[in-house]
Amino acid sequence: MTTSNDLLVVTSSPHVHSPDSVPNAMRDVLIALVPALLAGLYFFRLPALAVIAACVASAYAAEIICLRVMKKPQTGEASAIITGLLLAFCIPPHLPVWMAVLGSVFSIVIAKHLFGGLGQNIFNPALIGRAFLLASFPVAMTSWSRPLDGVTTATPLSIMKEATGQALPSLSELFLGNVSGSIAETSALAILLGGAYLLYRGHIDWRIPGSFLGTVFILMSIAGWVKGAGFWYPFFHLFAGGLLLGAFFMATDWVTTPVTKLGRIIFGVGCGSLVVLIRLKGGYPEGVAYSILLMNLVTPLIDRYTRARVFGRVKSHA
Amino acid sequence: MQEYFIIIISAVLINNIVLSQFLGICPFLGVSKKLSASLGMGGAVSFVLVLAGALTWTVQTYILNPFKIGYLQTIAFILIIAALVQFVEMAMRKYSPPLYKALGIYLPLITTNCAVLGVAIINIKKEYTFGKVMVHSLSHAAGFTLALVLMSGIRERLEDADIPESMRGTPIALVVAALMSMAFLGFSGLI
Amino acid sequence: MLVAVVTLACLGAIFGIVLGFAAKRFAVEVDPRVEELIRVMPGANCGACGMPGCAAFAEAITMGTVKPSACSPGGASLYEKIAAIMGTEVSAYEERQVAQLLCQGDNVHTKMLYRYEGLSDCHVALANFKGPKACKFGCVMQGSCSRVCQFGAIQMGVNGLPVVDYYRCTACNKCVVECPLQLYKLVGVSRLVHVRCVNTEKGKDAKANCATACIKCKICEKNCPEDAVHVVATGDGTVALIDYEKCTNCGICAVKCPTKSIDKIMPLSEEVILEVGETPVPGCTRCGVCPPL
Amino acid sequence: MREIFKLSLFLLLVAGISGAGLSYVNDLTGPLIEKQILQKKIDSFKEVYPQADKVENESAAWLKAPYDPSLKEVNIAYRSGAPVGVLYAVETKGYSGPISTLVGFDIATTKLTAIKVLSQRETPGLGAKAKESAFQDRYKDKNSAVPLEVSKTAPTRENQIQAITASTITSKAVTKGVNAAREHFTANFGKGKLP
Amino acid sequence: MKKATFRGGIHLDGHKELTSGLETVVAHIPDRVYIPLSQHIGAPCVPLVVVGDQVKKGQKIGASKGFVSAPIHASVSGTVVAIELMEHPGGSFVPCIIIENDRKEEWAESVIPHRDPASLTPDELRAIILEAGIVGKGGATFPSHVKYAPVEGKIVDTVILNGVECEPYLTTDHRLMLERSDKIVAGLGYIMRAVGCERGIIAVEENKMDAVAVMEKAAAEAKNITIVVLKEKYPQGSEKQLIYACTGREVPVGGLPLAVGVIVNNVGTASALARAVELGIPFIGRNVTVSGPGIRNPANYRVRIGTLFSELIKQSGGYVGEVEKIIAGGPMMGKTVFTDNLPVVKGTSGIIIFTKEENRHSKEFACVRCAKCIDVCPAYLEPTSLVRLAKRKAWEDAERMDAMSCIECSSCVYVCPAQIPLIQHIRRAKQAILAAKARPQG
Amino acid sequence: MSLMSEFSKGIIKENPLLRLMLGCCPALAITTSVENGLGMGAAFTGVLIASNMAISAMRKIIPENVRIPVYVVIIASFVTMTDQLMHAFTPALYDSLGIFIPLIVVNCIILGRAEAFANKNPIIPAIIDAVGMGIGFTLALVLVSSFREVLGAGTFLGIQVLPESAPAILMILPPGGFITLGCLLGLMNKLQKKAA
Ligand SMILES: Cc1cc2nc3c(=O)[nH]c(=O)nc-3n(C[C@H](O)[C@H](O)[C@H](O)COP(=O)(O)O)c2cc1C
Ligand SMILES: Cc1cc2nc3c(=O)[nH]c(=O)nc-3n(C[C@H](O)[C@H](O)[C@H](O)COP(=O)(O)O)c2cc1C
Ligand SMILES: Cc1cc2nc3c(=O)[nH]c(=O)nc-3n(C[C@H](O)[C@H](O)[C@H](O)COP(=O)(O)O)c2cc1C
Ligand SMILES: Cc1cc2nc3c(=O)[nH]c(=O)nc-3n(C[C@H](O)[C@H](O)[C@H](O)CO)c2cc1C
Ligand code: SF4
Ligand code: SF4
Ligand code: SF4
Ligand code: SF4
Ligand code: FES
Repeated sequence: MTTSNDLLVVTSSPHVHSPDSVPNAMRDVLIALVPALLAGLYFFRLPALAVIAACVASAYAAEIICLRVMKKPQTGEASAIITGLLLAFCIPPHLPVWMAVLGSVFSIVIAKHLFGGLGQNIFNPALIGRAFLLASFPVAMTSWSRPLDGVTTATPLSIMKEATGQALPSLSELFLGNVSGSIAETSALAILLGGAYLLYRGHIDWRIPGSFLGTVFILMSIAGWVKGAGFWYPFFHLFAGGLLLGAFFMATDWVTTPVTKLGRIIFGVGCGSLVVLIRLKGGYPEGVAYSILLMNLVTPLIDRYTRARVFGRVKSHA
Repeated sequence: MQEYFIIIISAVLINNIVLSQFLGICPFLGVSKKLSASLGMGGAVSFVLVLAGALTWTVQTYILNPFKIGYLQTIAFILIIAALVQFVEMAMRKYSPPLYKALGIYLPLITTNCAVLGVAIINIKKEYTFGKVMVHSLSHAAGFTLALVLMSGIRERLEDADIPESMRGTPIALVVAALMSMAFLGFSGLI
Repeated sequence: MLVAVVTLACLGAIFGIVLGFAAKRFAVEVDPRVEELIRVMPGANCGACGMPGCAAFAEAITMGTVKPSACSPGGASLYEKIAAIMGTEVSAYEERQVAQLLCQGDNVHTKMLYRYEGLSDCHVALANFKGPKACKFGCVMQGSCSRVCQFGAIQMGVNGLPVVDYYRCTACNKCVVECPLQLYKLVGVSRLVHVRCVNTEKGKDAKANCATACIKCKICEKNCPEDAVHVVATGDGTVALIDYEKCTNCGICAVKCPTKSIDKIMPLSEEVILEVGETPVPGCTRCGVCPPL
Repeated sequence: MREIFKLSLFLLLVAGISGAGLSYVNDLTGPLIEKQILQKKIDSFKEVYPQADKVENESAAWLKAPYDPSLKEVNIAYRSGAPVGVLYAVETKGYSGPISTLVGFDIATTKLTAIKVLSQRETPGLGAKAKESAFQDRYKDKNSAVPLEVSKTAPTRENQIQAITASTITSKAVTKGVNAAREHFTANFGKGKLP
Repeated sequence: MKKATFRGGIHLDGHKELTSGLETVVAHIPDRVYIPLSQHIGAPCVPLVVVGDQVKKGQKIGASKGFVSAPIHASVSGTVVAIELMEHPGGSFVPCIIIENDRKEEWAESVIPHRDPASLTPDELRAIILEAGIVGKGGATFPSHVKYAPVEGKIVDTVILNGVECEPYLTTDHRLMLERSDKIVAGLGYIMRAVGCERGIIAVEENKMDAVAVMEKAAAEAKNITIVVLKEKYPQGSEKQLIYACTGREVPVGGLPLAVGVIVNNVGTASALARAVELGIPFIGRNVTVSGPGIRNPANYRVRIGTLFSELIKQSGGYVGEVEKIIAGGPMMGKTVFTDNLPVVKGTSGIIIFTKEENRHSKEFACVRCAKCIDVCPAYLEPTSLVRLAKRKAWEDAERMDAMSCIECSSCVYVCPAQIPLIQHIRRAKQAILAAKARPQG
Repeated sequence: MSLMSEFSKGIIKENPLLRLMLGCCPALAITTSVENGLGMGAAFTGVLIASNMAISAMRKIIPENVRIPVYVVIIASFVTMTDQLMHAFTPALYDSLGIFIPLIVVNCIILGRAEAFANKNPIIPAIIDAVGMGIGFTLALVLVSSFREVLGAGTFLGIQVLPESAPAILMILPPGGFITLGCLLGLMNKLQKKAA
């Protein structure tokens, strides 16, 4: 035998594996986030760069330290970077850097590693970070600035909600991202590009963004009709705020969303309904983060009650 | 009608009895390990909460208030609740053994549960009418059950999670509760 | 003042009557000893006693359907406590037992057929040509026993074999049941000499596969001053076996055994023999919540 | 049965004794408590309408259906027997619960004298700032004829109230209550309409 | 036309081009054959010969009284030199009859062609199939006569021949369909006769259109036999999935294809069966693919049962690279063996050699709940949930979640980005569930 | 057991909140400021001492079957008295503790001490036990509330200790309560394991 005096290997089948792996998938998500990153940097310049760098660096550092302290092997995948990046994407560009760092560390330590690390957390870490920051520093977290020149102004959604009389941005401005808001939520175009890449790579299931956005669209169409607002109204809600970012990158996080197909549709519809509820009736102009967190909460129950019928468990035989 | 609606939304979602009023934490932490137990506890608490709401309101309105002995509220209520729980347990065992089997073991835990007394006191504080007392008690019961059921779903999933040794059990449950109540902040400002 | 007194008195009376009825009409006979017993149980709810948990065990004791010694984690000190509660004499002293591993074929002494890269589970490993070792009787070294021991008494050693920590072992029998090769035996802690091989093949075959296998040479048998060790027929062949009743721990057989498949261990410190592994499950506060709920 | 009777009797006894004890303590503290509540009320009235020497709750007379449900009380402030001011207790829904506010008007000038937030459950550090005089003072001396508005930036018009930073909801709630009181005031006590 | 298939499953890189274009070659007949006494599911055989006996080719040398069992036959003529324990590609040690080849190639007297195969009754057909030791060649090695035995109250209306061959690297069935289409069609006819049904289907995946053409030609005469072309997807060859793809019927949990009136056989089984019925020749040889990156000249061989793997490897030019794995069967379902010193048995469809290169994997992570395993599971299970239960030894819960329905296709492991060996945990659970069942109640 | 250990066990080893997980509701609800924590602790300790004393004094005459209702009545009486006294003399504190004063009635610790200790021991040890438990509970409340007040409001007992913009308001909101208690318990577990 030519096997260099080594013993042969005996394992269980299969002996081939798809090239898919956790590090590869995380890398793909990072790639998908690049357009949004570029758009964010273009519109919000240096302050955005500082916040992004701070979030990503502190998230990654927190991850490494957590693993070390808990005496677990370093995993060498990029999920913490995704968390940091996504957190940075959904906070205001002018947030003081120390707050961003705090949020990032909270995400990784409390929302992820206290639960056992990658794959075991219940809540979306990035969104927990955002919710933490919003509840902790509401003043700083609700001070927005205009793209490019950084003048303080309201976001399209708060203009809408509070009817302050300011002019609403046009749909095309919303689509391209030339409006105030979180670092990378403003450009619908960039996010759609990234989302399309993730769908193409098979990392996310169309069911979640589909049912999420579909629900918002339908409910907002009805609301717009009731208000007599015209056909732009649902589109305004689709492109304004963090809806697209949330639907493509956060409601699709594997770890914190249902695993069954029906469950994913329920999840998306739930998120969509909650967003509409909060945007129209709630205390906040925007509700994407909370809606996803609330649905994260229900995910274990959704999974439990939406199990697929096993092949061969046909009704007559059940 | 709208008033009732507001009471319901407020009690279930916004001022959830466990997540934002901090009542009934003990059973929330103690009986949320299994979904089935949560449902049982939720059922038992709902039952007692509504009955106690009705009784305490009656006693307050027709005895304590007319005789101007409002200061006996605490002691009167706790006696009513304790007797009620005992009575319910007894009646249940006699007339519906299956129900007793399902809820019975949770009943004794309820006497020393702040939720029941707390809601009874809030009912009076808010000067609700009888109808509102019923709706209010029922909504809080629903809020309690909701929180408990969500929690147990999560805890069942956490059962095999690789949680740091010293955080297992109650500590992580508290952290989950923290994040839950953070998510519930999203409901604030509703109505 | 009067109103207050009367109201409260009425409430008190009503409560009393309700309670009285409850106590009378629906009285359930609860043996107070059960609760006391539960309090002294180790609280591991390990099931070693064959009951669904400590509470069930306590109840069974009051009904006399089990012997206190069935609870191995509790050990001697528990028997005393039980005896005190039940008002009986501590019956004959029962020695604490520990699990002994019956294989020494680690990855240095035993020939390997292949590199096993499948799941670390002894049952699964056995499905592939009965495990990676050439010896088909010995430990497959995937550590199922170590994972099943609630008390952390089994760790996987450097040479691949599990190592039992006699101080922690509570003789709960879990490993005995778990090991697919039946390589554990519960033996009194005072027993120091053990045959650590269950290979029943002919001496030549056994030796070809493992340097520390029992080769049926009967040297132990010939040298034992107490007639306590014999090569006996088991399964398809024979293997040496110690009669612990007769063995005096002299260890001559261990010295003489050419393959050192008989092993004499150091005695455990005196208090450990008597004082039983009292630590229940790590982190268990004996709150009593887990078994019924 | 005898047993039950005995037990009940014991409980009755204990409960009776404790009832006695309680009512004793109540007799002791009751007046103190009442005095305190009264004092608090008087203090609030003083803050909102300092010139009064007597304040009467005349809600029954003034709150005739239909009226804005935010209005809870109408108190008339007297000075040397003549009505000089109106003090409204209003309650509106804030960010995390009801906010009750006392709003004072001067009959002579028809101006808002002052407001005082009596109770609220808003977020400490945010909405809870409504209790601080920095915010309450923004309402001082406003004209009762024009509806008040909340603005997020420094006010540019006379009828604008600058919101507490990041607490628009609270600010709006307070203002809503003030406006309810203001409407009632202009309708009933406006120029020339003396009680 | 939209081609039929089943729900779930995965797309694999087939690597079939290595051998699919190569004519099947006859393997060297070895000097010694090693014939295991157990080559089928069911009771093992007891030897009918002793050391020193002379045997002829096709002579029955082992048999069992068990109903689910199949006899074994000498694949060469010669002398029985030993009967001893040997490694078996199934992952166990089995007694083997070792025959020294005298190279006379003498047929046994029992091998006589049947004069008029068309007139045989179902009972006679089953008797012939039993005698010839025909077992399924699709992998399960289930004795075929048992499959055809009538069952009270069950009517078979369709026989499906499985020409799917969805495992990567393997091309024996593909080549067989190209080279022996007439035998396959004839075999299908006998099976339909044996079970008394009117509809025959030969299922082929769309990646073997050349075979489809050949088969269609061969079956042109037979009106009640159709060739069904299926989408290419693993594990379409699994019978429950195949039945679903071809007929839309779902075999109930725990049930046999018979429950929905279908019988499935491998195409190779049909050809072997035809040979047995027409010529009286028992199951003494089969086609084997030798392939993989670790072999110099991949090829398809016609092999005598009992030939050692090492002989075929030698004929293929030996190993290349640092060989780490020898797989008996395909890389998705096949078992690794630890030596090449073991015989080809009735169930050996391929020998795949992998080197260090193919045995590299990324690190194992905790489950990231990507649900890819759930999406691909052709049995609609939740592999990740089953694993959670198995890790906790919650066997009853696992059973309630239908762990027993897992067909062990490994699709879930293939796609799992966290590299969790799901199937091994599930197998452990199945083992434990079966063990619990076997234990007497109480 | 000596009186000293009777006293000290409640502070660390059997700390009602941090080791026995009793009385979580008030510990979460009123710990937004150290002042509240102290106030609640004091009220609680007062009730505990009084009820332990009363029950210990009456332990010989309370019939076995109605002992729990009797305890409840006794405890409820003391709670009501405390409630009224606080209303009369510390109105601000009374307002901020809200319904959690009457809820002391259902605090399992008090009933637990009555059952486990007071009805078996003479008055002096019963008082000592109550003082120890009360101080233990108060300390725990102060610990939790210190974290929350400093991090959430930037003050300690009302004195500004962090810059104006720094405090994370979350900490004095409900989630902050849960998270502080959760992490504190985790820490206690860790320390205990180290010690063992
Ligand atoms: C934890 C938390 C507490 C809040 N508390 C209040 C509050 O007490 N009063 C209020 O008006 N808004 C409160 N808010 C709401 C936000 O500050 C909200 O964005 C704001 O009211 C509307 O934004 P703006 O004031 O900048 O227009 C709170 C938000 C959070 C996250
Ligand atoms: C995952 C899986 C894949 C299979 N793939 C094939 C295959 O590609 N070809 C085949 O003939 N049988 C395959 N089988 C076996 C079939 O299920 C079935 O047992 C066989 O076709 C029956 O025919 P036989 O009895 O003639 O072997 C597969 C089984 C499983 C579980
Ligand atoms: C009499 C007889 C002799 C055979 N000799 C050989 C042989 O020498 N070499 C070989 O590879 N296969 C041999 N076979 C096996 C068949 O050729 C082989 O099984 C068939 O071509 C492949 O199709 P099957 O799977 O239907 O059997 C022989 C079969 C029979 C019946
Ligand atoms: C498709 C996809 C989406 C993800 N979305 C998020 C996210 O929204 N927030 C986040 O913190 N991590 C996200 N991650 C990274 C990772 O899954 C997450 O941190 C886990 O929750 C950590 O256990 C995502 C990963 C993938 C593959
Ligand atoms: S002793 Fe048994 S269970 Fe333990 S590792 Fe060895 S074979 Fe496995
Ligand atoms: S499993 Fe039980 S018997 Fe085995 S070593 Fe552990 S404690 Fe001892
Ligand atoms: S669970 Fe079983 S049937 Fe499903 S994909 Fe995995 S191996 Fe295949
Ligand atoms: S494929 Fe792997 S990582 Fe994904 S859900 Fe299944 S087990 Fe988990
Ligand atoms: S302290 Fe509230 S339920 Fe126990």
